[in-house]
Formats: sequence, C-alpha cells, structure tokens
Amino acid sequence: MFNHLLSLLIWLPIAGAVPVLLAGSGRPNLARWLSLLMAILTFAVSLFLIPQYNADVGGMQLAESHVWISALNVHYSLAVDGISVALILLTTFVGILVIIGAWDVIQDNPHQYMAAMLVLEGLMIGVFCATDALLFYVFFEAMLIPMFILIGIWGGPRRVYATLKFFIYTFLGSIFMLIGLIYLYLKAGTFDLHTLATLPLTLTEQSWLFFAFLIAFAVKVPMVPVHTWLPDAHVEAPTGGSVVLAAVMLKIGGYGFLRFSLPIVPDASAQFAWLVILLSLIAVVYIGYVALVQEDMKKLVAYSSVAHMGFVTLGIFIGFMLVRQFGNTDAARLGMQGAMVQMISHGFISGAMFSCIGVLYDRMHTRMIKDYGGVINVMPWFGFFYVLFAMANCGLPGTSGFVGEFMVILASFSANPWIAFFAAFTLIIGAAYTLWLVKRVLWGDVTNSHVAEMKDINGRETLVLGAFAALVLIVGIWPEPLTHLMNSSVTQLVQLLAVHKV
Amino acid sequence: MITLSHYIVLGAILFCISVAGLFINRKNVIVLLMAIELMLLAVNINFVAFSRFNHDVAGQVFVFFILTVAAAESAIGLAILVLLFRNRSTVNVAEIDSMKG
Amino acid sequence: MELSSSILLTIALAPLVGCLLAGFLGKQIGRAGAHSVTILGLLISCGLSFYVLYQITAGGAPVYNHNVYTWFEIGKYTASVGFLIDRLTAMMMVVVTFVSLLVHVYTIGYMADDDGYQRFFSYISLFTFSMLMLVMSNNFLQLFFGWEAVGLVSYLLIGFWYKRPTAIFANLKAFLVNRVGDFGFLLGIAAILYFLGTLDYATAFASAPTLVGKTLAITQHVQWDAATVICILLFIGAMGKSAQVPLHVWLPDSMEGPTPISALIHAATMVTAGIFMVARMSPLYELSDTALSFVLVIGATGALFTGLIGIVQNDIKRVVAYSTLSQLGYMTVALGVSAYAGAVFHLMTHAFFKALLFLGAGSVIIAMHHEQDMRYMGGLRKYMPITWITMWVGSLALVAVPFTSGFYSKDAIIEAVGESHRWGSGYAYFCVMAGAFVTALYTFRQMYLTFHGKERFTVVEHHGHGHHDDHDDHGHHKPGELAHAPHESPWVVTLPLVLLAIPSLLVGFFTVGPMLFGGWFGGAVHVNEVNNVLGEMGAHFEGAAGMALHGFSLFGPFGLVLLAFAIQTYIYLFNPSVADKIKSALKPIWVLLDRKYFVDDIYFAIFARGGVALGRMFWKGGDAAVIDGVLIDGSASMIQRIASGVRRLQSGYLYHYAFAMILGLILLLGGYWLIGQ
Amino acid sequence: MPTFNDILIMVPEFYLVAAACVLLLADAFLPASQRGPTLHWASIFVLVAGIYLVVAHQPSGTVTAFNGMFIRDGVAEILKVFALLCTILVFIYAKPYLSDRKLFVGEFYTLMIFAVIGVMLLVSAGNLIMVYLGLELLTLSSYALVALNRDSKLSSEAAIKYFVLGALASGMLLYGMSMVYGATGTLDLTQLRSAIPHSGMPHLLVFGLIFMLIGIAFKLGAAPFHMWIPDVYQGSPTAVTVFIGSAPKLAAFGMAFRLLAVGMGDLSQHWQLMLAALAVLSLAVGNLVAIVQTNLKRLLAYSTISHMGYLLLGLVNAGPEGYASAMFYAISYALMSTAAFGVILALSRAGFECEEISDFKGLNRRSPWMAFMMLLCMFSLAGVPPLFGFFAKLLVLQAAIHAGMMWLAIVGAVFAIIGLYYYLHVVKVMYFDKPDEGTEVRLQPDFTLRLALSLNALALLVLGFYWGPLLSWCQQAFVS
Repeated sequence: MFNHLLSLLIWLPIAGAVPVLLAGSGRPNLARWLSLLMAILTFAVSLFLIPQYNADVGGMQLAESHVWISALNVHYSLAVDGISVALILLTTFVGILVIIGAWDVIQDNPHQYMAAMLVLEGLMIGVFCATDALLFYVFFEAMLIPMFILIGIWGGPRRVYATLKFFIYTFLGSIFMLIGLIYLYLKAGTFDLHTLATLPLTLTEQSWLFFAFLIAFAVKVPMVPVHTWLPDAHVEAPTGGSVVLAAVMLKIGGYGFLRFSLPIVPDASAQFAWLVILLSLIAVVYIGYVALVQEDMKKLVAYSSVAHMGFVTLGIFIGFMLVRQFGNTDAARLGMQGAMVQMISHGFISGAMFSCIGVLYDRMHTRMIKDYGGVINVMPWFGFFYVLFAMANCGLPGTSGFVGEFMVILASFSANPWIAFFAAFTLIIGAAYTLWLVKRVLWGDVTNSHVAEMKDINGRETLVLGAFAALVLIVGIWPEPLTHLMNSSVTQLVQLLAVHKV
Repeated sequence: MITLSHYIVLGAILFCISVAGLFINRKNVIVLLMAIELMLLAVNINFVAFSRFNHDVAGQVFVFFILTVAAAESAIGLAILVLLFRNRSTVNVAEIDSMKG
Repeated sequence: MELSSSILLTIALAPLVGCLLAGFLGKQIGRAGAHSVTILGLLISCGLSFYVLYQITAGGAPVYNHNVYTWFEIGKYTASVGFLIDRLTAMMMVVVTFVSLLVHVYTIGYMADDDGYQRFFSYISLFTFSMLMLVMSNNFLQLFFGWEAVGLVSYLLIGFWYKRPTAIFANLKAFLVNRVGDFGFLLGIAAILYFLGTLDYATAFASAPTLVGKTLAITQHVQWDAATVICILLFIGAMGKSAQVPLHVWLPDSMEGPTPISALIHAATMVTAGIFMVARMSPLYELSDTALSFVLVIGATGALFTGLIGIVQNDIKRVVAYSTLSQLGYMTVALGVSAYAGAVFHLMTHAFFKALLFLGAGSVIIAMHHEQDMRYMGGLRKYMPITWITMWVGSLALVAVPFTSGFYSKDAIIEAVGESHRWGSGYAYFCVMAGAFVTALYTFRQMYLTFHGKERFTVVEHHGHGHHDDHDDHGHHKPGELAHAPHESPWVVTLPLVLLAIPSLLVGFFTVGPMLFGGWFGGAVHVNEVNNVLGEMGAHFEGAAGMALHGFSLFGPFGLVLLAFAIQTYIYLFNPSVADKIKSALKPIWVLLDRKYFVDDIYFAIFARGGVALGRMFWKGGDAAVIDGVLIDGSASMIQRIASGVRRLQSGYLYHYAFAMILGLILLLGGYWLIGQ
Repeated sequence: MPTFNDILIMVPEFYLVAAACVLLLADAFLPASQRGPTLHWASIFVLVAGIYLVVAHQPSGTVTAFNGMFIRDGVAEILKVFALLCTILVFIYAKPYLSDRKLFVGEFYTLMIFAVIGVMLLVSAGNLIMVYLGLELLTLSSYALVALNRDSKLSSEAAIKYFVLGALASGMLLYGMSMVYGATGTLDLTQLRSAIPHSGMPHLLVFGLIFMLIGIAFKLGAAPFHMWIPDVYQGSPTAVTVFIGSAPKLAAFGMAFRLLAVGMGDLSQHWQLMLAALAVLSLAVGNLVAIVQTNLKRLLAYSTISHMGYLLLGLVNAGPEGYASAMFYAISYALMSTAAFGVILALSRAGFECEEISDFKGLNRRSPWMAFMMLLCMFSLAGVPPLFGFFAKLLVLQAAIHAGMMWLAIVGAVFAIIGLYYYLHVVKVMYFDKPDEGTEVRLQPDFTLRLALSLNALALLVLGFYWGPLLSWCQQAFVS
C-alpha cells in the first residue's frame, strides 16, 4: 500500500464519488454517510504520510512513476516533499469538515454535492503530488470542473456570473502556462519537473516563461490585480465551496510558484521578484482598505484572504532578494517557511471564518453585515469561536495567523525595512477590518427580531468550528512540528534560489 | 496559330463567367446550375488543352469522369430544386434566407 | 536555592487553568465556583511569586534563564518560549499577582449582580496569565505574545458590557491604537533579529555593543543609527501600550470597562508594560541618547498635558484615568533620563495607590448606584468612612506628600530629571514640576467634590423598584436622584482597599533605599556611568526619612502641592461659585481641555473616516470600476459586440456565401502575390 | 494490367459497394413491415464487417493498387476505421429519430454507406481522379441525405445551399487540379511530387495549389469557406447532421493529407502560411459567432468551424508529427461531435427537435445521466482536461509551436478561452437553470441508443487517461 500511497490518496475519494453519485437523490442520507466515510478514509490514509515521509531527509519522497504517454514521454509520476505533505493533510482534513458542514444544509441533490466535493478533493491532492508538468496541469485544470458545478448549482443569486467568471478567469491564466510548458517540452523532450529544473534557458526565454507562470498562479493565489474573481466566487459559492476555495485552492497558486517559477526560471524570477513583492505589498495595503468597507461578510473575508495570501507570495519572493543580494540564506528560509506556514494557517482560518459565516447564513439567509448586530447575546458559543477566528485573522500571537506573518515580516526586514514596514501594516488594517466586522455583527444590543430568534450552534457546527479552533491554536502555540516537517524541503528550495541558469 | 495560352485564357474566362454567374445572379436557382455546368466546362477545356500539350492521355480520361459526374450532379441538383420549389413554391435565390446569423 | 521551572510554570498556568474552568464550565460550577477557582489560582501564583521574590532577593537563587520549548528553529534563527527570572521580573510578578488577587476579591462584590460574572472572572484570570507571560519572558517573541495577549483581554474587558455602544466603540479604538504601537514594536523586533540575529534577551543584550556604528539604510543616502532605530521602534510599542502621547487616546475611553479592570489593567499592570519593557531593554536604550531624548520628551509632554485635562473632568473615573496618563508620563520621563530603577519604582508604588484610587472610586460608584458624575456627589464621607479614608491615603500618595510611597518615587524622578543633562531634560523638568502642581489640583478637586461639601444628590424611594443591578442602563433615574441612601460597600470591597492602602503608604519608605540607590535590580537594568543620575543622587542620599524631611522644602514640588491644596480648599469647601467664575473666565482654555485638545476628533476624522473613504475609493474606483468594469466585463461585452457584428456576415443569401468564397480565393491569391514581391 | 492482388487490396471497398447494392435491393423487395429494422441491423452488420475487413490482414507499410490509383496505408486504415465506427454510431443514434419522423427508410442507409465508401476512396486516393471521384461520391450522397426530409423547408434550403456551394468548391478543386496537371503533366500524386521540383511553370503550380486548397478548406469548413456549415447543420435532419459532423471531417483531413502532404509536400512553404491564415480566420469566426447562437445545432456548427481551425494548426506543421496531431484531432473531433449530436437525438422526439439551447434547461434535474454525458462532450469540446479534447488541442498547439509558429499557438490559446464561454453556457443551462414548467424531457427508450451514447461519451473521459496508444498509432501511420 505504501508503494502507491499517493495514488491511493488521489483516487480513493474520486472513486468514492461514484457510489455516492449512484446513491442518487432518492437516498440523501446514504450519500451523506458514504461521502463522510470516504472523506474520513482518505484522511486516515493521508495520516500515513507522517510516518512514511522522512522530514529530516527532505526532498521528493514516496515517488511513483509509470509511463503514461510513451509517444510524448509523459509520465504519471507522483512524489511529495514536506510542503506537499502539509498541504495534503490540510486538504484531507478540510475535506471532512466541508462534508460535515454541508450535512443538512445542502438539501438539493446532496449526492451530487458530496460527489463533487470528493472529486475535487482527489484532484487537489493530485496537484500537490504531481511531479510531471503535464500531469500537474491536468489536475490543475480538472479542479475547475467540480468547483464550477459547486458554485453554479448550490450558489447564491449571482452564482452564474460568479462561476463563469471563476472558470474563465482561471482558465485564461493557465492556458498561457500550457503554452509555456509545451515550449519547455519541445526544448527538454520531457515534462518531468526535475529535468525541467536543470534545463538551461536564456534570460529572455526565462522571462517569457516566468510571465506565463505568473499569470497562471497569480490568478489562482490570487494576486492584485487579477483577484476580482475571488470575492464574487466566494460570495456566491455555498459555504463548503468557499471553504475549499479559500482553504486549499488558493494555496495551489502559491504551491505552483514553488514548483515552477523557482526551479525552472530562477533568474527571471529573481529579476522580476520586485514586481511580485510590489504586488504582494499592494495586496496587503490596498486590499486591506478595500476589505474595510465591504458590506458583505463573505466579501470581506474574501478580500482579507487576498491580503493574507500576499504574505505567501511575499515570503516566497523575498527569498530572491535575500539570497542573491545579501546572501542571507537563513533569512530566506525564514521567509519561505513563513510563507508555507501562512498557507497552512490561512487554510484553517479562512476555512473557519467561512464556516462561521455559513452558520450565520443558515439562520438568517443573509450575508449583509447590516442585517446583524448583537449576535453574541443569543449565540454566546458561536461568539467565542467567531472572536477566536477573528483574532487569528488579524494575526494575534498564539494563533496560527501570527506565525506566518511574523516570520515573513522578520525576513523581509532583513531584505529592506520598507518592505517590512508595509507588510507590517497588516497589523493595523487587518485588525481594523476584522474587528470592525466583529463589532458590527457580534457586539451591541440585539438589533432586530430575526437576530433575537437565532439559535446557538448545534453539535455538528460545534464539531467543525472546534476542529478548526484546535488547529488554529495548536499551530499558533507550537508551530515547531509544522516547520520541522517542511524545514528540509524549504532548505532545498532556498538552495534553488541561488542557482543561476545563465 | 492557336497556342496553349489561348486555351488557358478561354478556360479562365469561362471560369470567371461561371463564378460571376454564381454570385451576381439573384434571381433564379436554375441559373446557378447552369453556371456550375459552365465551370466544369472551363475545367474540361483546361484538361484537354493540357493533356494535348503534355502529350499525356490521362487528362482526357479525367474529362470523361468529370462529364459523367457532372451529369449525376445536375441530376441531384434538379431534384433538390424540385424539392425546394415544392416546399417554398419559389426558386428565387433572394428568398432563400430563412437560416442566417 | 535554584528556582525550578515547575514552580514558574505553575505561577503562569494557575490563572490560565482558573480562566478555562470559569470560562468553559461557568454554567456548571456556578458563580461561587467561578470565583473560587480563579481566586484559588491567583492565590497559588501570588504566593509562589512572593516565594520567588524571596528566593531571588534573600534566598540567593541565581538568575533563572531557561527555555521551556522551542517555538521554531530555522537556520540560525530560533524562537523559544522560556522564562527569565531576575529581580525586575520577580518584583513585577509580585505586583501583578498581588494587585490581581485583590481585584479578584474586590470583583466578588463589585460584579455581584452582573450576568457576566463567570465570564468576568475568566477574563481577569486570562489577563493575569498573559501579563505573567509578558513579564516572565526571556525573549522577544514571548514578550510580543504577552504584549498582544494583554491587549486582547483589555479589548474583551473594555467591551465587557457589549450592549453599550460606547463600550464596544471604546474597545475597538483601544485595540486599534494599541495595534499602531505594536506595528512599531514588531518592526523593532524585526530590526533586532536583523542586527543581532537572535530573539533571546541574554544573547541580544550580550551582543548589543556590536550595534555601535551600525546603520540602517532608510534611502539611498539616509543612514540611521541602528540602536536608535531599534529603540524608537520598540518605544512606539510602549507608547501604545503605556498610553503615551500621541497614542494615549484609548486609555480614557477604556473607562467604559468595569472599574476593577480600570484598576488592574488600565492603572496597575498592563499600561505599565511599556515602562517595564523599556527598563528591560535598558542595555539597548543606553546605546542611543537620541532615542532616550525622544522618550524623555514624549513622557514629559504626557505628564503635564494629560494631567491638565484631568482638572476639568467630572466623571470620577476619568479623573483617575487622566491622572494615570500623567503618572505614566512621569515613569517615561524617568526612563528618558536613564533612571530605569526610578521608573520601575514609581511603577510599583503607582500600581498600589492607583489601584487603590480606582477601587475606591469603584466603591463610590457602587454606593451611588453606578452614578459616576462627581457633580451629583459630595459629602459622602459620612456614608462610607473606609472608602473615604483609604482614598485620602491614595490621594496623598498620588500628590507625593512626603513619607507616602508616592513621594519617594515621584520626588526621585523629579530630582533625577533635574540632575540629568540629556537633551530635552530642561523641558522635562518644567513639565514634571508643573505636573506635580496639576496633579494636586485635580486630586484635591476630586476628593472634595466626592466626599466633602454638601450632598448634591437626593434620595427618592422607588417603590417595588429593587436594587438597581443592570449596569448597562444609565438613564433609569434622573441625575442626582438615588433609589436609596448611599452606604458603605461590603467587606470584599473594602478589604482590598485597606490592603492596598498599606503599601501605598509604606512600601516606599522601606524600599526606596535599596531599589533606587542600592543597585537592588542588579544586572536586570543596565545604566552607563555617564547617564547614571540615580547614582549621583545616591551619593548624597541620607536615608528614607532624611529624604522625606528634605522633601518638605517649600521650594520643591511640595510647595506647589500646598499651593494647589490651598486653592482647591478655598474653591470647593468655602466658595464653590468661584469654580464657575474661573471656568467662564478661561472659556477657551476650558473648552480646549474639555475636548482633550481635539486630538480624538482629529484622529477620528483622519484615520477612521479617512480610512473608510479611501477604502471606498479603492473598492468602487479600483476594483469595481477599472478592473472589473473595464478589463473583465468590458472585454466580455466587447467580444459580444464583435460577435454580433461578425454574425451579420452570415446573411443567409447564397450569393453572399459564394462571394465569401471568391473573397477567400482572392485573399489567398493576393497573399501569394504579396509574398512573391 | 489489374491483377487479383489489386482487387485483394481493395476488398473492403468492393465489399461495401456490393453490400450497398444488396441493401438497395432488399429495400425494394422486403415487405414494408420488417423493412426498417432489417435494414437497420443489416447495415450495422455490414459496417462492422467492413471494419473487420479494413483491419484484418492490413499490409504492413504502404501498398498501392491499380498502378498507384489506390493507396492502402496506415493513414487510410485509421481514417477508415473511425469513419466506419462513426457511421455505425450514427445508425444507432438515428433510428428512433427517423422512425419518429417517418424517415425510417432504406435510402438513408444506402446513401450513408455510399457516402462512407466515398470517404474510404477519398482517404486512399493515390491519384487526382480518385480524389475527385471519392469526393463526389461522398458529397453527392450527402446532398441527397441533407434533403432527406422532403417536407421540410429548412431541409431543402440547406440542401440547395450545400449543393451550389459544394459544386462551386469542387469546381474550383477541379480547376486547380487542371492547372497542377498542366504544370506537371501527371495526375498521380506520387509522380506529382517528384515532378514538382522541375516543373516549368511554378506560378501555375501555385495557382493550382491555391484552387485545390479552396476545395479542401471547403470540405473541412474552414473560414472563409465555412458559410455552408451553419445552415446545413441546422437545416438538415439531426440524424444527417450527426453524420456530416463526423465521417466527412475525417475524409477532409485525408484529402488534405493526400493532396498537400503526399502530392505537394514540396510546396509546403506556400501552403503552410495559407493554412495558418485560414486557421486564424476559422478560430475567430467560429468561436466569436458561436457565442451569440441560440440553436444548439447551429452552435455546434460554429464550434466545428473553430475546431477545423485547430486541426489546421496541426497541418501547418507540415511534418509527420503535425499530420499525426491533426489526424488525432480529426478523430477526437469526430467522436466528440457524434456524442454531442447523439445527446440531441436521444432527447428529441416526434414534434420536438430539442435543438434549441433553452430546450436543455434544468436537464440535470430531469435526466442527470444525459446531462452528465452532455457535460463530458462540452468540456471535451472546450478542451478542458482530463477530457479527450484537451489532449487533442495540446498536440496541435505543440505541433504549431514546433513549426516555429508560436504566434499561431497563442492565437489558438486566446480563442480557446473565448470558445470556453459558450460550451460553459450549455453546461450552465443544463445544470444551473430551473426547467421550464409544462415542458418535460422524455428520453428515447431505445436501449442500444443509450448504451452506445454512454459508451461514446464515456470514451471521451476514458481516452482522456488512455490516449497514448491512439497517439502512437497515428504517429506510426506517418513515420512509414
């Protein structure tokens, strides 16, 4: 089993979707239990990664490789390093919670919803495992289909606009990457990422490829100015969709930078690092202000996701400045680690925030902030979680939200104090929009009769929020295990930063 | 003395006339059929001329095939024409535009 | 004997356990259960803190500095959680746990009728835990953790009565203003990591001298001295937490929280975290005169000008609040002249007497059924003698009457400033002297208005209208009307007052010698010889009593105190009408003070409204209009338009189709011809 | 002199001709009651047997018959197999539709089989005469098929348009052939190739090339020679549209390959650019106009045009790799469009064509399986992995880039994005819209239809994972 652990992880949920689908709309509960079983099974299998993956050695492990298309020398090759392992665990974990979260919320064709979720989960795991560019691309694109369905069927009033925007936006980004990959293939004769990493490229080639990759992953992350699909998608998506989108899908953008931009086009990445850093800082400040004035809770959290993902890109690309200009490898590792931890932690926090909003939405069927007020009076336990996640969202020490931002800010100061200055601005603006939201939703006297009728969270919701809360706190109080898991992989990545291809 | 080029030019002229007939004529579908026949004639002249010029008989063989196919073609054409007339009681090209866009 | 980590962990975690029990099992264990577990936790950690203090000072235990666990380890950078226990820490632990314990007890009485009883106890225990983590930390990471954690609890407690609009406004404001400070603080930590490569105190201080001569490139040409940058950035954090101008605006509003909180967090402990931090970082601050001058000027300004506002306040708690701001200014001034010991000494004495004043005010408020306006009080002394006396004790300590502990700390600071030659010390000296006068003015005014003169309230019996217990409605009676006569508070309230009155009176007398001049703090604070003003003062220090007698000279601060005493006594005891005369005479000044120099209004206009306006602009202008409107939907609709245009070519006419083919032919031929050229 | 060997090589074709004649007779003499079903199964059997004959003792490498008139090689084999396969599917899909509309008649089958024979001759043609004959056999039967529904206005209009434009196109093709013949003095494609370099009249040659190119472009349906496609697709009975959308495209590719690659490979530097121009036009016209369509058949017609643009992307490579990718694309397209039209056929019934996009509203609630099939088709046509269509696009893009035409590949990519919109629109209608009240979807009960359709659509998914063998097959066909 361990020889094909990764394949198992990918195909188990996808295969699991079939019986769920066959359960049909006639037997919703069967579908629910089946999908939950599948999700838990996948999570259980993914736990084997921890003993199986040797974090001290690092590098790509648990590799599988079979010829897929001999004519094109395409391989079905999978492997994971520490970062992938962390992200896979995040995926499988979130996979369970979204299914529990949707349990009796989704009444319309639950079997299709659950099946789509399982397929999505498998595909996302595939993205994190693939070490063949074409295979990566296939998973990367295939993800869009279930997400498109999820938003489109179970979404809000403007769901069609949102889901089309989401699909076309992302497709637009990745198609150029495809052209870049074909170009690389024609040069290297293979899609194998490791070979591509060693492929010599002139600076001009690298620059073109860099932008091809940048568009693809910048849309996914998303970075300013190609972020506008995210608020719409989030607002219209069902809670589970938003959770997966924010918790895992956005990470694939950051992950892509690590797998493609860094190893394949290091010099171009170094040359244009300033651009990415600039965009990341804009994401922190500009988007922070945009988030401040949102009237829709989901939109607000969506924008805050953009701002937080800014730290991921910042942490990755600050490394180039640190290594190439100052030769400060350790700071680069700090920044990279920060970016990775930020990815994981943002997975928890944004997932939790969206689950919270889902809890409110299921009771009030509105996401408008003005419709709420004084919720704490009727939902004290919910209030506890909400405040906790809000604090995590504005990076309070002791929560996971702090760890990544802290590391990235420390690292970026070593590169240039001004970068750190603007990055640290999130302390203020982040707190401003998050706590203002809390103030308007949670605090105050009960504003209207609908709020007065709200019931506090039930066991199912407590389970979901509690699980998120536990992880947010554990990672926040003791991140060492997580950083250790990714440490050697990050070190190897940082060594790549110094590699000159020209 | 009539050279090859004379034949080619003749063929070309016939071809142009037939093509013009195809898109200038806005009245009657039958004219279109005639234009098509004319075009095939132009082709045939070319073939014969070239085969004569190249001292190669294959071209003239081709001409026979073309003539045969042309016959079949016009047969089908007329059949379709009859259908059209039965359905729309007109063969005016300018009125056959129910499908567009 | 060596301190064991288990003891220290117990000290820190006991309140946390209490907090969790009271918080999560509040329903199950009930009110009594809640306050029992939390107070038990506090008793444990308070007792152990005293034990630790004893071990450190008398028991000959060496300085404890060990890590508990590694937080992260990346390359040469490691961050851990650990404890550094030296005399400074030990003293702070005692102050924190002791005051906190008394506040816990006091709360039993004060919050007796509040619905959020358990929640409240859970919060204050959580606060104690956070504060202990802050002071016991041995590295910057944990310091920042405690730093923000106390901010969180302060946020929760200011907004404790979350139904009050004012309260939830105040707590948001408090958190955000503190975040502005933390913004600088975090950058300071980053700078330390950048220059010294470590987050550990000991290592950092050891390598601090290497900072000399290092600079940080701000722009191509501007280079700033490393130590100065670090210290000022860190001090910005302190400005937020310790409410120094211009980040002081949150503290007065924080009085929306229940009074025990004002005593514990916004007087005794949290707001002094900044002072503690700077004292802790003295090895760094000693490297930069510029930074210290900055500290000095900021502190001095706060000491005087926030005090002035106190004179015109009518809310009994706000008077104390402004006096806190002013006293924090004093401490900062002390830091500014490198009299770190003086600052920490004043921190300690202030913790006692200010907590006392707040709790006393609280006791008055209970008696007045949550009426806080002093204009409706007066003559309360016969109703509540204990409160009256204890509050006088606190007030005397505050105005620094010789022999009270407040005198020793404050007088030392004033003298130290006089001794100092640092840039800005002249201005500072003026400020602290004038400050002493101002302090006396508002203090005596407050005491007179509250306890003396004739009663300005009337007792009207509401029938079937029991004891007013809901804190969150103010308008349940007309101002100055009480349901029934005020009465002395229960023992749980008065006991803490008495227990605090004792140190307020005496602790200074016994500790001034060792703490200020005896180098009691040992290695905890580091002062360069050239800056060692306390050392110079120590040279001609002849015992606590002598210092006190010396303090009676009329040409010192005490003279100003007497002057203020005379003025206020005349005004408020004999001729109250004068007060209004002065007010109308000095209308513009009065308005200026009453509106707090308009600072709040300006901040609100610029940062709150401005920020929202900016956000709107970005959102509607940037995202909605440009990116979505033009680029995304714009291109989509453009394609639509092109499509419907191209569509028309498919006219449905046979001859058009044929013509299209001919065009194609021409296109190909033409293309061939062109390329042929 | 024709030998027995020549006949042996052409066995599949001879067999089919014979079979078609037999069917024709059977149609005449069978009692009306059992005519339909008998013919149906008989012709399906005929085609299956045809596939067997094509595949069975396929000679290794290339063999020719009748002095190079007829070429039997890997390319021909693959194209024939898939042409026959598609036709079988067409028969299965068409049966319920035809019987609902009283069109369940013998001509349909015989004409189709003759058309397929035309396809097979065309893709095996080794001589311009054979090209012409194969083409005409295919098109003449198609004209008749389009007009199959005698009482339909649209059908007859479509037929006349198709006929006139088709005749014009083949006229131009012939005109071009005549010039080429004049310039080289031979009609045999292989001799042609060898004759081209030392031809006295290069300009005449290129003129001929251009005219022949028009014939090819018309057959493919590449802009600006695409005008007939939308009207014919919409006007002809869906049962016929599904055929026109599949096998003839394979034939068109075969024709292009024979004429351009085999015959005029040395002129590639000329026709490469011309094809590129046609490709860009087709991509633009097809994708743009498809966006504004409301009729699904018409939409698929425009999507055909754009797909032919992609196919040309493969051809411009002008090398074995490019031809392989183009053929791969043609095959994938044939399968996809067959499936897509198959869904339309499966949902249509007497008096209800089910060809408006709005007819698919809320299909997911009515018939989730059919909706899923259509979803597969749409995403495959849009070229979204992991579906078959994506890999076809991948290959042609790669071919174009390898030919040094990066700009062309980028154009293709950009139009893929625009094209994505209308495919997603169909999915949106099926999945996100609520079905209209009063309407109801009755699936054709025919079991074989459902089975075949499911297999066809699922093949798009399966081939998405297992497309390697097909690709190698195509590539081997061209290396020889």
